[in-house]
Amino acid sequence: MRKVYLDHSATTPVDPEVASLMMTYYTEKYGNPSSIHSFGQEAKQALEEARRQVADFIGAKSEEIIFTSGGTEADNLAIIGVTKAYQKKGKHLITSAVEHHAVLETLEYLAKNGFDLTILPVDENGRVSVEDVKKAIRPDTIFMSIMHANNEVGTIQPIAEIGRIARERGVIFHVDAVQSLGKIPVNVDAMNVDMLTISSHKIYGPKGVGALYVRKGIRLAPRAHGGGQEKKRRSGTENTPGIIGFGRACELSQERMAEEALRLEKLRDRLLHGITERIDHVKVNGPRGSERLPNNVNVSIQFVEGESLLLSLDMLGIAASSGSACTSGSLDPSHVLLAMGMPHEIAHGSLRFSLGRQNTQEDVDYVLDQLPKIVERLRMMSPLYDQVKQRTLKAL
Amino acid sequence: MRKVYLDHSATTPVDPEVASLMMTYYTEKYGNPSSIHSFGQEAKQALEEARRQVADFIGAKSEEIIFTSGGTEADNLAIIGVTKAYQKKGKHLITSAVEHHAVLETLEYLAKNGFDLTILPVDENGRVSVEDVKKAIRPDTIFMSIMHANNEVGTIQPIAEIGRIARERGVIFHVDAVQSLGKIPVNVDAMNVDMLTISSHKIYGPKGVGALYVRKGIRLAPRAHGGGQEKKRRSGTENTPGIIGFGRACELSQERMAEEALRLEKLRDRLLHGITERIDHVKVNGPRGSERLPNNVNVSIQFVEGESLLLSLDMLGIAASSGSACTSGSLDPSHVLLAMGMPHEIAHGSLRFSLGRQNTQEDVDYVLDQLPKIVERLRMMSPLYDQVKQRTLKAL
Amino acid sequence: MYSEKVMDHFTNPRNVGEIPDADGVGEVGNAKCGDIMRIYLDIKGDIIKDVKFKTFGCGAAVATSSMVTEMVKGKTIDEALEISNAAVAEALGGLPPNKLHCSNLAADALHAAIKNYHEKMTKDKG
Amino acid sequence: MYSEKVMDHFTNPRNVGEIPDADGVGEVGNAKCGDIMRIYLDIKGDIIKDVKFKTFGCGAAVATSSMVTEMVKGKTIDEALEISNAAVAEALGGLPPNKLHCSNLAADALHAAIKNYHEKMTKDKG
Ligand SMILES: Cc1ncc(COP(=O)(O)O)c(C=O)c1O
Ligand SMILES: Cc1ncc(COP(=O)(O)O)c(C=O)c1O
Repeated sequence: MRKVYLDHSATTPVDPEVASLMMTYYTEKYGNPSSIHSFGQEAKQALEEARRQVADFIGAKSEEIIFTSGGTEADNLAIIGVTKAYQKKGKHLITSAVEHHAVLETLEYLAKNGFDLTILPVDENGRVSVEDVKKAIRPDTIFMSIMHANNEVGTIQPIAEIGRIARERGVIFHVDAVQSLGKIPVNVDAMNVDMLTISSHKIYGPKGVGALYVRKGIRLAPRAHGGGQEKKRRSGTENTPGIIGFGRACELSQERMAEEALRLEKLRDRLLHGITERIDHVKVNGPRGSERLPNNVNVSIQFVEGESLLLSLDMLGIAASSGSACTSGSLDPSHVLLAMGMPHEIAHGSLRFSLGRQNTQEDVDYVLDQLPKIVERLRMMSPLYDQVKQRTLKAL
Repeated sequence: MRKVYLDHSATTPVDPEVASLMMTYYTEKYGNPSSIHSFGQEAKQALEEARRQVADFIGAKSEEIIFTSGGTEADNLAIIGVTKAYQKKGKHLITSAVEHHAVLETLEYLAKNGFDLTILPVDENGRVSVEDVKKAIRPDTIFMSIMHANNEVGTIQPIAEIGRIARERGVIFHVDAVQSLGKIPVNVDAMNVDMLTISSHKIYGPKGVGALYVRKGIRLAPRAHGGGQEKKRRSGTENTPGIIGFGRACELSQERMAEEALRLEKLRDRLLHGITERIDHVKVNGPRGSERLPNNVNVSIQFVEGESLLLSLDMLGIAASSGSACTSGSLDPSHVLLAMGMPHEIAHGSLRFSLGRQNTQEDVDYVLDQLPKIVERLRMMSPLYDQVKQRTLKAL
Repeated sequence: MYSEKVMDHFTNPRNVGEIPDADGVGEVGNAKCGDIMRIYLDIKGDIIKDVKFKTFGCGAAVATSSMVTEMVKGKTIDEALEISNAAVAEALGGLPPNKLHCSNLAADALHAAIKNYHEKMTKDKG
Repeated sequence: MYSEKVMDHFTNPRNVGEIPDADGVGEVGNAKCGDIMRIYLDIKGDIIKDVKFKTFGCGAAVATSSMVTEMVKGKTIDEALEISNAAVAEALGGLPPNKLHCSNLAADALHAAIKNYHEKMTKDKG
């Protein structure tokens, strides 16, 4: 069966070159970087080289990079580490309604423990308003976290502007750039960012590795206590092979990004237009054009449910994802789609295709060939579609 | 040059079979286990198989295993997660003076934040006394953490007995079994343990992976907030290839342990006796025989300093480790050796050799051949050795 | 995630469709929750002669709908009333834990259809 | 960790040993801290004719001891007094940050030896 992986925002395959580099560090150069013998020093050197590669990719200095076990840990460390270090200065925190759970849940945990949290709304395209940011900042605001690009609908936020305001008002600004890294330029200086989260497995590096950028001068209370690795900011034996893989993945992404983004943008638009042309009662979620990640397609297909779509696609070898509540086992569909003002019943039928390096135009055309048939079959089964045909239910 | 790696307690190479299994999950079966398509489900299945393998190895149930990024994170999660969940019951915690920093520093962090910590002493062999444990438990004691085997001197603690007392007195009992796993039997029921930390990179699995066993019924406050992975107890995209590698490494360890332990014990004793026979003014640290890990050799060589020994050994291809302060850049040598009552000046000259799968008798004999020459050279340079010869300094 | 049996019923659902002028129609769930199941019954005497369904929902919702129609065809009304959501899930070889609540309502839809049949009967008589 | 130059001085330390009846002997550090450096001077007129050392300590301690003896041989006492610990570290191509404090005391040992020489001189004269 043809296999078309269109879930690169969930995770990516490891680049073969990256994987074979990692193998060397698993089986031959396996020293612990804290050891002073040659095995250890060889690993230590490679680790520091990887730190430089990661730092380079985001325009940071090596010593501003803390390696973690992934984006989730980096988000948690940024939020909890900084609020603990600065809690005497104030208790007010700001974020947006469309953040990843790693940010939202961590902030909500703090909100239950003595902090005061403002969650900014977004417009129908998922964008935060710079005006809202200005209004939300109070004298006791110490920290703000706004993501660079959204993982579900691909909306790119006006980070540089928000960062400028944060800096003017003395608010520490954290950005989750897990989804934007490798797709659009990420530069901590140009973006006026104090802290930045990135994750390796979204850019063809290994799972279980991420990094937090912390601008020099920002204090951070460590969360992992122990051997004092990562300059005492994150204890635990370093995942050297993983980190080295992440470093090389950054380098490869940096080389390929400009060209690849153009290629993906074309595929994205072909898929988006193809779907809206071939299927009726479809809504495109998120902005069009350059305000959207080049690899993200997100649509709501009315009168069918997301998980059913996913399962049907999967049987044809197509891997996608959905903002359906059924996927997660909760009752509410995607908090992102709801924050964008989409009614529950339509949000349930949303589909995300996220393109990546291996995808070709044939892949896109295969989806455009199969998806309409699937939707037709599911709609025939759907009691809601009847009603549309009988015009008792409003359609898009 | 001959390469003799004798630092397996710091980290091990990944078993080639484990590494090649991981490769498959990096480059082919790379799905995110939270995804419902086949890529995701295939990863999910392998993840759950690994959980079973890990659980089996320590006599636990699959659902009692939480995967983490390593031993340090597991220790931190155990200590902070459980004390947070049970803090209303009491504030008193117990540990020993020879714990790994991941345990000691975490508990000391709590001691600075409202908890009350008792640190139990050890005897000259590094053993905790069961009587001391009994005496230390108070009505408000909620948690105790005692390691199974020490990473520096290989001392095995009387865990089952301590666990029995903890259970009788209603104290939650955590054990760091990072160094014992794969070397001596580890069984959570036989050991009367409530929580247990293990780490993959010490048993020929990948770095950056560990697990915390939490007995059913024990409450744990999560530390990583986000996507709700690991049954909401540890959020973050799972490091599937790493976890799968850990699972297989557990299985391989389980198969080989009994035989390998006997083999290593012989090498250990050959090395220990060889050193004490060939070099004077040497002290063996830690117990002999079955109360010591089968792969650990630890000696203090008087009148020479540990790092100099390590560097000299390294130039001959021999990788070892030391409890010297100079290695860590602090002024105090190993807290373990000091807790065992060793004077600073002798602790500085300590050396640890930790044996592993690749080591042979030839390796041991090579060390026995080279080490005396190194010691002689360094002693010739040492102002302390003069004094011994002139009998103005006391020697062992 | 799903058993083979669930996937079979999802891929080839039995008895999809409507019964015009059905003797009983039952619907449960709502679009807001992401699951709607509607069941149509054709009843002769005490016997369920024919049954059809339409479902908007996830894999489990479709499969349980299909399964309940298979289980009930040819049965008496009393027998049909004894079919529980749990029994449907069991007939499918089990469902993932997070699907046991919101997506496992097919028996409820069946019972609603039977109730509707009784109400119609009473009205007709009354 | 260490530069090549450090490793060279550690592996082949220059001027190891003692000078019997030295004109000046200086010792710094103690075994408790893990570093002891002892320097012996042979002084003719104002000139350091010969110098030897004995050191107990880490790689940096040995290498800085060796380096300082090289730097000082043939120099006048005044020139020797100008050699600082930092200059020794620099001559070695730098040291790891955590070695700059406790293990970089060779110049201090040298200065202690010169002080000891001066003391002896004063005593002889007095
Ligand atoms: C925007 C965003 N932030 C954070 C994360 C979490 O990163 P990780 O999967 O490395 O834990 C993800 C991915 O799941 C993400 O898309
Ligand atoms: C006894 C003990 N506990 C905990 C750890 C920490 O585990 P990890 O290296 O996986 O962070 C180690 C190893 O360094 C150890 O030896």
